[in-house]
Amino acid sequence: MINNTSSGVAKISLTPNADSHFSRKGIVQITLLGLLLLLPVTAYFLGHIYYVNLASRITIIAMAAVGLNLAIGYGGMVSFGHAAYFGLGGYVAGISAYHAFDFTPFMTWPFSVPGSDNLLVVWLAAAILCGLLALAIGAISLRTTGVYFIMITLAFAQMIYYFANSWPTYGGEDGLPIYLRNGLPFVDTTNALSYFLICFAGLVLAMAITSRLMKSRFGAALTMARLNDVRLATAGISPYPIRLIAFVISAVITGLAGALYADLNGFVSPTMLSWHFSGELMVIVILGGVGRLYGPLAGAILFVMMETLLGGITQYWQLFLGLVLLGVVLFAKHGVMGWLAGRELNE
Amino acid sequence: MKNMTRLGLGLLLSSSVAIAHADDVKIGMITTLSGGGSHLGVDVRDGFMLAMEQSGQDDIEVLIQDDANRPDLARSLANEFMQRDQVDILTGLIWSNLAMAVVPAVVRQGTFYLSPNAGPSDLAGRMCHENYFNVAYQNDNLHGAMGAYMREEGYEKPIILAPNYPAGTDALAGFKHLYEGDVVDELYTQMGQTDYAAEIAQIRASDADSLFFFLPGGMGISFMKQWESSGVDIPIFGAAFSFDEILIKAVGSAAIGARNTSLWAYDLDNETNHRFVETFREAYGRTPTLYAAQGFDTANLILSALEVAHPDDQDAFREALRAADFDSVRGEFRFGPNHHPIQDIYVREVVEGDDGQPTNRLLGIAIEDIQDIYYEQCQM
Amino acid sequence: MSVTLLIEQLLNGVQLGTMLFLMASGLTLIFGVMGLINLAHGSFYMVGAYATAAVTASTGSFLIGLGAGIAAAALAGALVELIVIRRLYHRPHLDQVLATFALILIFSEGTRFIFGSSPLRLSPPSWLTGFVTLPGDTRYPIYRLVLIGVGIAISIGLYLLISRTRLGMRIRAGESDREMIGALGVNISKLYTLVFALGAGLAGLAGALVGALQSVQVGMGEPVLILAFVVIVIGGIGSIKGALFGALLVGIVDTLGRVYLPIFFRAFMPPSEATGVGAALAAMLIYILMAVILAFKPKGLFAAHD
Amino acid sequence: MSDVVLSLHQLHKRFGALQATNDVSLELHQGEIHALIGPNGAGKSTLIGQIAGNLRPDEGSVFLGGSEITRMSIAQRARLGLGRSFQVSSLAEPLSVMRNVMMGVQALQSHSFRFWKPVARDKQLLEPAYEALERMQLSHRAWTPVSELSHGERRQVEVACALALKPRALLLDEPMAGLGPEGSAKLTELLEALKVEVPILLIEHDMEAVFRLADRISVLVSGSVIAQGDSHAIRQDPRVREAYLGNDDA
Repeated sequence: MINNTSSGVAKISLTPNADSHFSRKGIVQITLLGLLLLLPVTAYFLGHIYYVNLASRITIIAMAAVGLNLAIGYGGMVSFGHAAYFGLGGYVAGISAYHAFDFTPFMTWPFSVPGSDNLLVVWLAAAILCGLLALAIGAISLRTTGVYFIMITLAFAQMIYYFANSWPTYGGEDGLPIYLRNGLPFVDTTNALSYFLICFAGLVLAMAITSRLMKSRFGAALTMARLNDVRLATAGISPYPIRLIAFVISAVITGLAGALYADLNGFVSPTMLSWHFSGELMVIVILGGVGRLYGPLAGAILFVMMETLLGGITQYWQLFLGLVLLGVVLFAKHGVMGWLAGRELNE
Repeated sequence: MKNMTRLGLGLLLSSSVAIAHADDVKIGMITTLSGGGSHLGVDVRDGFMLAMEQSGQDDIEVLIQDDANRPDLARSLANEFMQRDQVDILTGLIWSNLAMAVVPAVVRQGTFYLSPNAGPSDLAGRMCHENYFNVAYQNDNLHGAMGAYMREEGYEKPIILAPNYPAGTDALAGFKHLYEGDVVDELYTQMGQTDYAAEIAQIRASDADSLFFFLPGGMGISFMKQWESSGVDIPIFGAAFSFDEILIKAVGSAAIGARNTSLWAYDLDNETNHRFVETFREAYGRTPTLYAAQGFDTANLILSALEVAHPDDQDAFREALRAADFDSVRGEFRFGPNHHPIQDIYVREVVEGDDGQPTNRLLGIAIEDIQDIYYEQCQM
Repeated sequence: MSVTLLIEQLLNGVQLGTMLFLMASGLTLIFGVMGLINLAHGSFYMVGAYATAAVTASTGSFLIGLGAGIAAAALAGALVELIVIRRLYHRPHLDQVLATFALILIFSEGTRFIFGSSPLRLSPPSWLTGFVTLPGDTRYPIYRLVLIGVGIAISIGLYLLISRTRLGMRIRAGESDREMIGALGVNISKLYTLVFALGAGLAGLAGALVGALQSVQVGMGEPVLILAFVVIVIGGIGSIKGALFGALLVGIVDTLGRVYLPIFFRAFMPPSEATGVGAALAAMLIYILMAVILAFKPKGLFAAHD
Repeated sequence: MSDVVLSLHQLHKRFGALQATNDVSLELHQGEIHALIGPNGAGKSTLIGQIAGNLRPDEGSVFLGGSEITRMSIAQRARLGLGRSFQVSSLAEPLSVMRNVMMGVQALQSHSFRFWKPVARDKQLLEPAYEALERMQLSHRAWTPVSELSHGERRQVEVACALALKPRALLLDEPMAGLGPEGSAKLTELLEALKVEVPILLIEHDMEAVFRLADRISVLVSGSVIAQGDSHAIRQDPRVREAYLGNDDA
């Protein structure tokens, strides 16, 4: 690794051994992603639209969990309120489509903002709004640590949940239907396969960004903030802004997933904001393996499949979900990816 | 039908209940079988399956799935039914918000949807559709009927109460529309609220002579129990949603004396209804609720139309549904131009039954031939 | 608004507060002594209510039912501690949240499996129905007064238990130094089981008492659980005094907010809009309160330790 | 007196009734090792807290290289050039030595909000970190996880982390604690070589090391500095003998 020749550091190999792509972990990861892409495409050409939409659902939930994993797994910030961003992203898509459908402006003062049914506009708006919300919530919440952080993020999410629930303009408790899926130029988003591919691209992008981010200086600082924030401060870097930025990025990813989810279902409701959903996202992250790049994907596949298959077999499927979950937490500490691909390396 | 009895006991739900071998007609039922308010879905399902069983048809397959009262899940189940199982007809949704999430997409894709419970105003008005039929009621019907009844009975200063969500505000608006007078006050509670001490105190502090409330499910139970020992002494009125046979048994004596509007009562005097109540009690060991009656009627409407045409022949099948040529447990039944019922609404009073448990007793008709006010906005 | 209405609403707030305290004290004890976040605490509330309803229905006596409810909840607590919870003490909070989230699913669906989906019937005994007339001609339900009384009695009892008894001494020792208490030769696993059962029993008591007032149904514990978390976070996790103060604060703020916010907005808005805005804001009020308190005191008002 | 790098002026800190720091003034000069000693409970930790930034003094001020840092955060002080090691090792265990040391370099270049370029190939980070490790004779362990290091090596990494900041002053909190005679001797040697470049404020229990290394010694008892001087003067000082050496078998 280090071939020290005299005093010249320039010639030294300064990097540790890289992971081989053909390790067990690499094979598992490529298989997961490959199956997620190939199965729906095959299903589509065999005429099984349902399975394409199911794959879109898995992909979107996985993307939301990728966002949460950045906060929990990489940043050590156990957020129990990520449903807030998922729901906000969903509501941006829903409200925008509602106004576009009705030809009414979203607001008239201080300047007029029309609704839009263009996905690019919707995504941009969702990203900005989720980022701002996370900035505000994070700025207050990150002053606390441990259990307090868990609870205050939960409280903020509940606040938004109750707001959406009792604010009548956009359907309140009943939710808001999107009658026509928002569109993109040159792409037929109402086609199940096109929409799946959009979601898939979103997921891959979110994972690529997370991976790249965690290898950068920012990622190094975030890792140190999670492992030992006193060390980080002693090294001259304040943990607070590092965490806050990571929290915001995490929320934006989850929020974009929420926008995709709303358009997939053609519907948004406060359920997307509920603490149950925050809990389920955490479940997915843990099921897959905390702080692993492919963990959220593995967790989402497992979770949605359990929901779909068990839900078809028994009315009490949540009982079995609970038992499986308990088993994973108690006995399989490293999640599905830990079991499939071995323990994560340190670097 | 061993399969069905087991279902009725609620022990196990299998995803597919094959009534028979053939798959000539497939019906998908998405209903709420777990989570809050699941007894509504259970009764719709049981009433529906009872009618299916009695028909003796062996070329109809009914697939049942639980939506757990979650709109997103309901939506994906609907997709599953339409895309994977290729069902001809969908039915079963209990809640308006789930209906709003699912129905517009379903009917637009050419599948028939028959509502056995919810009737949101948009689906009766601007978003009505030729493939959508409501076999239950439009949401305003029961509240409006109670408004009319209370005006008739001479109550001059009602105070009205509902949860702060669209169906709640609609309910109060529906009430006021047919009450046609001023109300003392309108109180809004939170959705899922369990403690009503604050609202009861406000009612006490007002000089109202009567209370009308719309609190479906568990909310109604909590409210009535707390009302009983509050010492407030004015009569209470509501819609059947807070007074079904299962709920009032959970409320107990607190419900006695309350009057409620319903489109059906188990002691309604007609031949079909006698047979329905009797066979339902036999099959499931309990008195049916209005949801079971609606499920039963929905199934019989489908069966009557299937005798005329197969759903693949969309126009003929739609005409057959529109004719509503079946024996309804509520007596007369016909559709308005927007495929919503025009029907009589009855008033019931909660009394102590022979077994000491509270039960509903039919008082009379609150309003005849009620029709929703949204049909004018409907363009099919 | 009249003074009698205000007095009655204050009583309602206190009553809500005392019931929240029963939930919150158990939660905060469990956190203080074992360092565990227990999301499944609401399930014990539900277990207490269901057992009370079932036993009351079969024996006809509310008091026997109540005793059975507390016992069932405490037993459920002890069992859960022995089977699951004790594996979680040294785990990160994340694992605790997840495992207890799983327990909620198991308890809720298990209860539905046994008792069905319909709400169960449970009413206060006949000798506790009716109302009393308070000075100022306020009528107030006897049962709610009894709830306030029980709440006060339990608070005093807990205070005595923790400050005067051997068990209390060990609990205090456990709160300040977990290693130390083991070194002192106290049978720590027994203590933990006992504290957990105590907390569960208190939650069961709250569930049974409130269940008679509201409805006994699956999922009834979850809204209360979230409120109880708000309470202990405001009060400072691990502090019984904080739980008491937080519970009363949340109870009163929530009750008064629901009544007076819509009235307040009517002063400058049309009535239908005002009720909507008022109700929306009232629903968010305690969460806003919590956020504000934590923004200034990140460890709550009576922080014991993290 | 030449080149004061770090100075404390009349620091006071109370915790309730306890006067933990009582009118403490100290100076650390270029090129020296200044040792701070005192019996347990003398208030050393409280004093270090006020220098490093964990605590704020009630009164008094702290200066680093002429600028006042009394109310600055830990990170701000570090960026101004205050390197620090901890009494109990505080490295990120699962990470490699390199990743620990690189953190300081990163802070120095004030580019933590770089989101794209992988650090594993960032020469601007790797080279200075490697240099700091070489100074502590640890470059051969660069990619070893900290959890696999010996106790003594961890101490060296701690100092290397501080050095990566290119500090103006080093604050070392009991670096010898828990080291065997061999490790202790090695670290003593390394520190002696280091002081020429970076002055060191050394808090230490190991008296042998203190008397060998320190150019000046301050003795803290009950929150006050009771004596200051070179090792010879301190050895002779009767107050120190009574308050400290007399009651302590060190």
